[in-house]
Amino acid sequence: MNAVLALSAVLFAIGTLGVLVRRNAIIMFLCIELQLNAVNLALVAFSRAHGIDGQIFVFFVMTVAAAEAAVGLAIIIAIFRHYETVDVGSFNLLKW
Amino acid sequence: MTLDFVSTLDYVWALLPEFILCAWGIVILLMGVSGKRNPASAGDAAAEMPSHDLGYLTLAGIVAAAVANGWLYGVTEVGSAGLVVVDQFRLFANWIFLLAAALAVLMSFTYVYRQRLQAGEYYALILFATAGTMFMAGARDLIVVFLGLEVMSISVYALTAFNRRDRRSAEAGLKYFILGAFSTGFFLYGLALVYGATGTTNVDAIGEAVRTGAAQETLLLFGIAFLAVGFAFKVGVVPFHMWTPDVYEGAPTPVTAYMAVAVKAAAFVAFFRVFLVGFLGAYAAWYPIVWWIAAVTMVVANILALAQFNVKRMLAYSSIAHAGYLMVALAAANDRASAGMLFYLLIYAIMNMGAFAVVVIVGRQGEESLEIDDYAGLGASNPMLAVFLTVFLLALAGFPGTAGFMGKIFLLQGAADSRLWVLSIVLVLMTVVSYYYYLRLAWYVWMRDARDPSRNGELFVPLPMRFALGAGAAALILLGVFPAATMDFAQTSVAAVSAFPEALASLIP
Amino acid sequence: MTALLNAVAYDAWVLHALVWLPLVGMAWVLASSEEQAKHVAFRVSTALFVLSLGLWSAFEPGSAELQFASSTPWIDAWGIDYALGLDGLSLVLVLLTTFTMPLAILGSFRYIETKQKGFYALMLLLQTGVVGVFAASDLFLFYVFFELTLVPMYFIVGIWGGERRVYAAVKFFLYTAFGSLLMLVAILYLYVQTRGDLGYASFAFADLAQANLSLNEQLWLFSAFALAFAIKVPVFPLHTWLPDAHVQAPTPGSVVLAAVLLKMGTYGFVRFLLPFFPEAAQHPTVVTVMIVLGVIGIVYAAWVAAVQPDAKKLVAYTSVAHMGFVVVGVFALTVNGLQGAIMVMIAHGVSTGALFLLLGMLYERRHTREIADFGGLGRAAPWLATAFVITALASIGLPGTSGFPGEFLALLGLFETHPVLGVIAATGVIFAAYYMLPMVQRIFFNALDRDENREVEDLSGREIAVLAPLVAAMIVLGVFPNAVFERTEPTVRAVLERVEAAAPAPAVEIGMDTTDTDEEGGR
Amino acid sequence: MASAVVLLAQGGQEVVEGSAAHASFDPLLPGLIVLLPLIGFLVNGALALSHAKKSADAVRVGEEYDPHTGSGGGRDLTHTLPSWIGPGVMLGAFILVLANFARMFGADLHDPVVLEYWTWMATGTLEVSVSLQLDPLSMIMMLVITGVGFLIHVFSVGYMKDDVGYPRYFAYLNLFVFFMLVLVMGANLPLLFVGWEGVGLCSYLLIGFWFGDREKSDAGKKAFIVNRIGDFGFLIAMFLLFTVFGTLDFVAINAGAEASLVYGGAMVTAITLFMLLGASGKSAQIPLYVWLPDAMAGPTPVSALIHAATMVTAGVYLVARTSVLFALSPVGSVTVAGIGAATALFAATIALVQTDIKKVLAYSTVSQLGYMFLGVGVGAYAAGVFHLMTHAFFKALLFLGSGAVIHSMHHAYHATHSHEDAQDMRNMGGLRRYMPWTALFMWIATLAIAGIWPFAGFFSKDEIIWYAGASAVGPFAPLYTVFWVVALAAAMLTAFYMTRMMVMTFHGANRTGEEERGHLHEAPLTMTVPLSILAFLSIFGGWINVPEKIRTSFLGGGGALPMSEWLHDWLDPVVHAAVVVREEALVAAGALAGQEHHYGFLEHAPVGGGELTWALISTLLAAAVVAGTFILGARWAIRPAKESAPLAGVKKLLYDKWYVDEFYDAVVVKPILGTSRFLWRWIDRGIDFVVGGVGGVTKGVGWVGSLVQTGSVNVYAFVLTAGVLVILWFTRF
Repeated sequence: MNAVLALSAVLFAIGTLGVLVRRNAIIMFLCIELQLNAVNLALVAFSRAHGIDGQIFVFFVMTVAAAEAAVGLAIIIAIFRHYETVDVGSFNLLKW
Repeated sequence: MTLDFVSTLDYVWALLPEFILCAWGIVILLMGVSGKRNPASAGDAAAEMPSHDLGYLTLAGIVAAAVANGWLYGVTEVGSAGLVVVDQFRLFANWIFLLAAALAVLMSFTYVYRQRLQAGEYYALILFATAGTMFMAGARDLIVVFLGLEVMSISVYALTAFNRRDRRSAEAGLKYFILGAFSTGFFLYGLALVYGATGTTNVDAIGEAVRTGAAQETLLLFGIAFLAVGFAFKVGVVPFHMWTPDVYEGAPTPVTAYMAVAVKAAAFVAFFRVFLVGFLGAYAAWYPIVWWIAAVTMVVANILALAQFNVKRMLAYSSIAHAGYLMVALAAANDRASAGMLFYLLIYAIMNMGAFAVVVIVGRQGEESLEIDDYAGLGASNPMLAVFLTVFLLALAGFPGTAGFMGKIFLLQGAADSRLWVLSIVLVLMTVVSYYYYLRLAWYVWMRDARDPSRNGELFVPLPMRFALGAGAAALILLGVFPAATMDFAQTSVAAVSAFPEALASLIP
Repeated sequence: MTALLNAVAYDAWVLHALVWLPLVGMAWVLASSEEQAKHVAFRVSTALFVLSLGLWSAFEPGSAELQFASSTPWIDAWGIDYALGLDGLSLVLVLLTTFTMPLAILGSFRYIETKQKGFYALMLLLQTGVVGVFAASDLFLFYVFFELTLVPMYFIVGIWGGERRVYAAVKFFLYTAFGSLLMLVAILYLYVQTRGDLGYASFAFADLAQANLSLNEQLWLFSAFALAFAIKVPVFPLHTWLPDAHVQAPTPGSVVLAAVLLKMGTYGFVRFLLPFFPEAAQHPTVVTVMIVLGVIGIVYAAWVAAVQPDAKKLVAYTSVAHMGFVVVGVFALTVNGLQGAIMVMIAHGVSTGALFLLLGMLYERRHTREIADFGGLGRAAPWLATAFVITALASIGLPGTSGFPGEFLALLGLFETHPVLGVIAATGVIFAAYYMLPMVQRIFFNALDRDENREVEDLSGREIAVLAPLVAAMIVLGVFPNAVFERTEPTVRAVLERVEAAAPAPAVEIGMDTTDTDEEGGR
Repeated sequence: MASAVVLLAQGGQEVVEGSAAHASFDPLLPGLIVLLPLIGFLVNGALALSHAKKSADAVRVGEEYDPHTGSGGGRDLTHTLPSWIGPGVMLGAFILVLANFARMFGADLHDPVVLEYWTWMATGTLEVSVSLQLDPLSMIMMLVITGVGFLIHVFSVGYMKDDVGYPRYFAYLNLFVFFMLVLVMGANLPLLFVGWEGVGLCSYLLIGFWFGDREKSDAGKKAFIVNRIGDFGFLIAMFLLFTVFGTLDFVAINAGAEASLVYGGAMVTAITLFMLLGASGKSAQIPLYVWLPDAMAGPTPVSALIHAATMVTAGVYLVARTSVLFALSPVGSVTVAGIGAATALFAATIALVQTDIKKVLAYSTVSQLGYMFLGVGVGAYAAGVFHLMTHAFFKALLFLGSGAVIHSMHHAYHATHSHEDAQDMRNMGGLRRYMPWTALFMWIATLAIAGIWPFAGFFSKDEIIWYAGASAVGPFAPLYTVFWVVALAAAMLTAFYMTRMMVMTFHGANRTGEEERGHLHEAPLTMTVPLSILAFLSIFGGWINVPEKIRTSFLGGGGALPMSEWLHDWLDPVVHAAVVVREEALVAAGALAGQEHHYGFLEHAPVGGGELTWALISTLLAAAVVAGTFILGARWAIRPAKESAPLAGVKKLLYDKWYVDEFYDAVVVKPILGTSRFLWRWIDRGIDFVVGGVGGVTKGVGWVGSLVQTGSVNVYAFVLTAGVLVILWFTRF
């Protein structure tokens, strides 16, 4: 189980790092998905010790992630219409 | 009526207000897309006389939910097995959310029309978001917290980016979305770790496990830390506040107001329940985190607010600062502080909403005239509006005679009970700093002449807005002078959560 | 008189009326027309003054008990009461307030030309706050009123003030708020401590005075309270907001500020610092520091005042000097010192209030405050000059006027305990002449060599009506000050008994860096 | 207030339970004595205000208001009423004083009568009441104040009637008398202080009476501020007394002094020295004398009343009043005497060369006050008061006479529109031809002040000088010898400068100018009648207190003249205790044989010779100086002021008053002003800068801090993650 947890942690860290360094909105979003999946992995791992609950949660997380993706992509499309780019570095109308 | 959550039907009763809101939201959504009542597509013929039907309908839904919420006072639950709780703490919080939603709707009437927003979707999203906040407040299970959080967040992401014609709205939406989702990751990871440490996601059970030491310590501590990050992001405290100014500035103003109040309130209520019921046994571990977050937030937010000349952005920093004050209550972790948190959120809802309402009016139901310079001469051209704004600002600043003072005193009382003197001093010192930027707005309003005299005309204040402003200001003064009943109500509401201990003196390091 | 008072059952309701009727008046002002506003405000405040006069006769002089007292639970859960009551000290200050207010309002009829409704409404709001401060016998209530006074004053200075009004208003506001908010924390500390000691929650003065505090706690709390009040007073070196606020404020604002608002600070000294923290208050270091600051205030402010080119600023600095007398009188911790301090408060209220009114009248005529712009006005406006000279003399403490008994007793009290500092403080009487007389000379004496000054009109009937009561008060207080002393004596004695009852401070070094009252942040 | 007035008029409550003999002195309306001038002030003040309003209206249209025509033709009421009210109330008061004085004869005067009117300040430990004290000392003072005061009021009617501020003038003058009476009748120190500062105020107002003139209002201001320095000393002395006695009543202090204070102790020395500071301010002694010469800026009758006869003697009164304290402090006493002697000589040297007639008189006053101080300093309290009284007569006479001269000169210059100085003696000369009566009266006063037998000044001055010499026993004997020599020398100088003044003014050729000469004239009756009365007093006033030795000698006319030691005996109840203390101390120190009787040490001068011898010597010397000066003076070549060459050398040094004013300016005034400016510009603004700096820095930090908010999502995410790491790091421990 520790190994799985470690993998989950590593995945989560990679996702985090991705959000930090990538500037493409979609890729950042995918990195976040990676984080969520790391969580899913951890949940599944824990459910081996604590029963079925953890696996049920995974479904919740996946569902919510899907909903989030729907809204998120819509927003990305909306902003693409304005800026014609999805590079988050160029969205700095709002600052200071 | 008694609920034991053995029957699934019990959940319907327990979640009646939420269900009403969701259902109502769907109805409004459908009515909106039917197009007949969409002012955006109504063409210029109706331009002078906007149809507010959807808005009033939304208000009706909120009232219906409020009735249900009131009805829930007659309901008691048995045991702690249910995924949701029925206690006064939750119900009090619901009042705040419903109030915030109602005020947001009231200030949206003309805004939605002028900005040609899709009224049906807009109002429906507000109702959905409100339902989300209420889920959070009523959650006894971390999963329900998560679900509520996401229902709320996703609705608000959409609301933030709602004005498709406005670049800033879209940019704010994207920033909010990416960072929000990012923080959700942390929240979830924390959830998973806590689950791993305790084997349950029921907050009461977690509390039991933590208290008895049955939880796996390292996992638990990391879990707590990650959960704290998730909540901290939603309430917008330093250093998880970076999105706040940008998003508040970019979002449509009524949405900003709603966000600043309802989202923050929901996150705080859940934050309190999870940490004070679930993790109280580990108080020593998370207390320093909360302490430092509170202190740093108050200092940073107030000082950065000094540099703001965009009123929306200034209010954004102000809302961060207020989150900092509320964090003091969390650090105090006693019943008085918790009651103070509820009371303060209520007050904060009114005063912040009021201030944003004025921003909407001065912004001519749009996103113009947001600079502090634009407020110069307001006292001369629109004295009543200026008086209201002054009342809201004084309340935000926490001035005696207004409810803001009583709220702050309540928080300080809570802090005093836990002998958090340094935090109290930081709080009052930063209050002095905050006086400066609140008063700066007041002095532009009253003591400066309009920069551009031609713009100095009477501003249009729609009737619902007048009602909201008047009622808000009156409530602030009334609660400032006669706060006792409401305070007692908050205190009783907290007392229902038996886990909120009388005093934590022994736990304080 | 007594019969009349009995007939109307003159008791606690009067205090409630004095506190809240200004708000009713405020509503009336707002409801009236722009032209009528000032008359309404004047009528209201005059009526309140007449009402308050009964307090003087109905007050029983020999008693230290609170009179006209009443108490209703306000925020029951925290033991906060809406409690009002007067002892000798608050009595005289309430009367000073109700006396000054109508005159300040009447004196502003010509000065305030714009937004009159707002102005007079704020003046009445201010009156509520100030009377509340002096009448409250619950610390929380006191604090609310104490802070409440800031808001109207902020707007009065900020909207109707001079060129740098915003700067002055904000400076005034932040300075005072800074101190009072720190005091708020101290109040809560005291409250929590008292609740622990007594077993019930209360903010009543009498209960809080019973808190069982260690010397260290007392010193901390004392510092916090003292800071708040010292800023308000103001005590050197916290005084720099005052000249700006005074100079920029419109005449009535300056009048109220000088006559009444500053007294809230010194009132706090007597009301809280001594009885609540008796050990700290008689700690040698504390006493020395406070007195030295007071003495510096007396001499320093007098010197700085002497070189001010702006008459209003000059008078503002003299306020600092006068308040220095109050501070040394209070911390002399003798009957004479305290009695003198109280008398200085009143005398300063009357004389400095009158000075600001007079300067306002000059400003209305000449639209300048530069001393150098005047000269020889004694010939053009002899009545004005007469009133000014009398007021100036009262201000510098000429015996026979209101200024003398207070200064004399404050210095005497100080001398009883701190002879050397007393001698230095007494030089203040020299420097008072050194700042005041040259100003009088340069404004009213010397040659009438400017045409503008030749045109200056003498006092109008309204202005005489404003000044006559003040001048009368200066003389009456100077000749019959005992009417005040006999009313304040029980209070003074009670305060000093409280101080003496506390064990003398042990002769250990004070460690101001202890952390036992303080929680550690972080780990 | 009204009730207080009634109370005042009726007489208060007697607090000191007198012996049976007291019944014989039942004071007659003492309150009314004080009240009358106050009423006069109020009425005249009201008239002045109403008058000033009209005058101000005239100023506004650019005219001078003419009081003689007034508004409706004929004399204005505001201008005629004061002529009656001003002197009228004084006369009333004087009559009442006389009545009381008459009642006091034959009464047992050992204890003063104290009448309490109301409690002034009762704080709980300090009790001060408004009480009047009637005893021999205050009675003498009251007689001088109301009597001389009345004469000067009458004189003023003539002198001031053409002045625009006439009613105001009388208001001030009445007010002054009121305060002066409070000063001498007050039964405790604070009440005395009321009068003390009150007369200072009136002095200030009257010096600056013509306030339109910068120099004159400057002089008034200077007088007030310098006096305040003295008042500071007075205050401290009061504080010290309170700490010792717990009360400030004279009766209690005098009664308790010997028991509460150690002879020669630090406390009593401090008290007396601070009190001396107060006294030297009011009585224009070194180092605070500088205001008095400038005070001549006021109308001349004011100089006569305030700055010669009454107010400036308050310091002497104070020392006499608290004589026990001074007696208990040898250091205090010798300081008083030393300051007196030094002032007497110093001022006399300046007076030698002054050309302004009033300046000569001013310095002469300072010098004579020095004599009085010397007197009370050497223990001759009665003699000090005696000189105070005679000085009041002849100096008032001199001032009023000079006033008459100036009045005449002024008219002459006014009529010819000349701008010459009407007070400069170089512009006078030979005036006796135009104003013979004035010349005569002033000669009488000059002889009196010069100390020529049998004029009043001789007796009083001689007694002081004799006392100074005879006191040269005990610890400070050599010093007293020096004082004696100094006093003798100053007496010779006095004789010289007074004669010089007379010569320059009334004798020789007239230098006023051809045209002006015709306008010179004798003063009107309202002025000359008071002069004559004062002249009478200047001659015979000294006879009430002639030392036994002289009285019984041939100089006393073989007892043919009605001379007596009356004043000495009269004041004995007041100063007795002090004299006893002094003598006992001298006995204890072995400086005086125990068996010697009261005042027994007054036998020998330090260099030998008895009282009579030295009296003879001094009067002969003085006479010689007067005569010599008069003869030599006839040959002086004096030129009118505008033709005079500037002085040089010692004369210039004296003429410029030893540059003391300049010295004070450089050492005291300028540094204080400079420091004040420094404090304002640097300290005050420095504090402001620091406070403002904190605010500014905070704002700056806010501005810099908000730059972190770059708008980049990556940065935000980075900060967020950094926060997470910090929290995790926290959690690790």
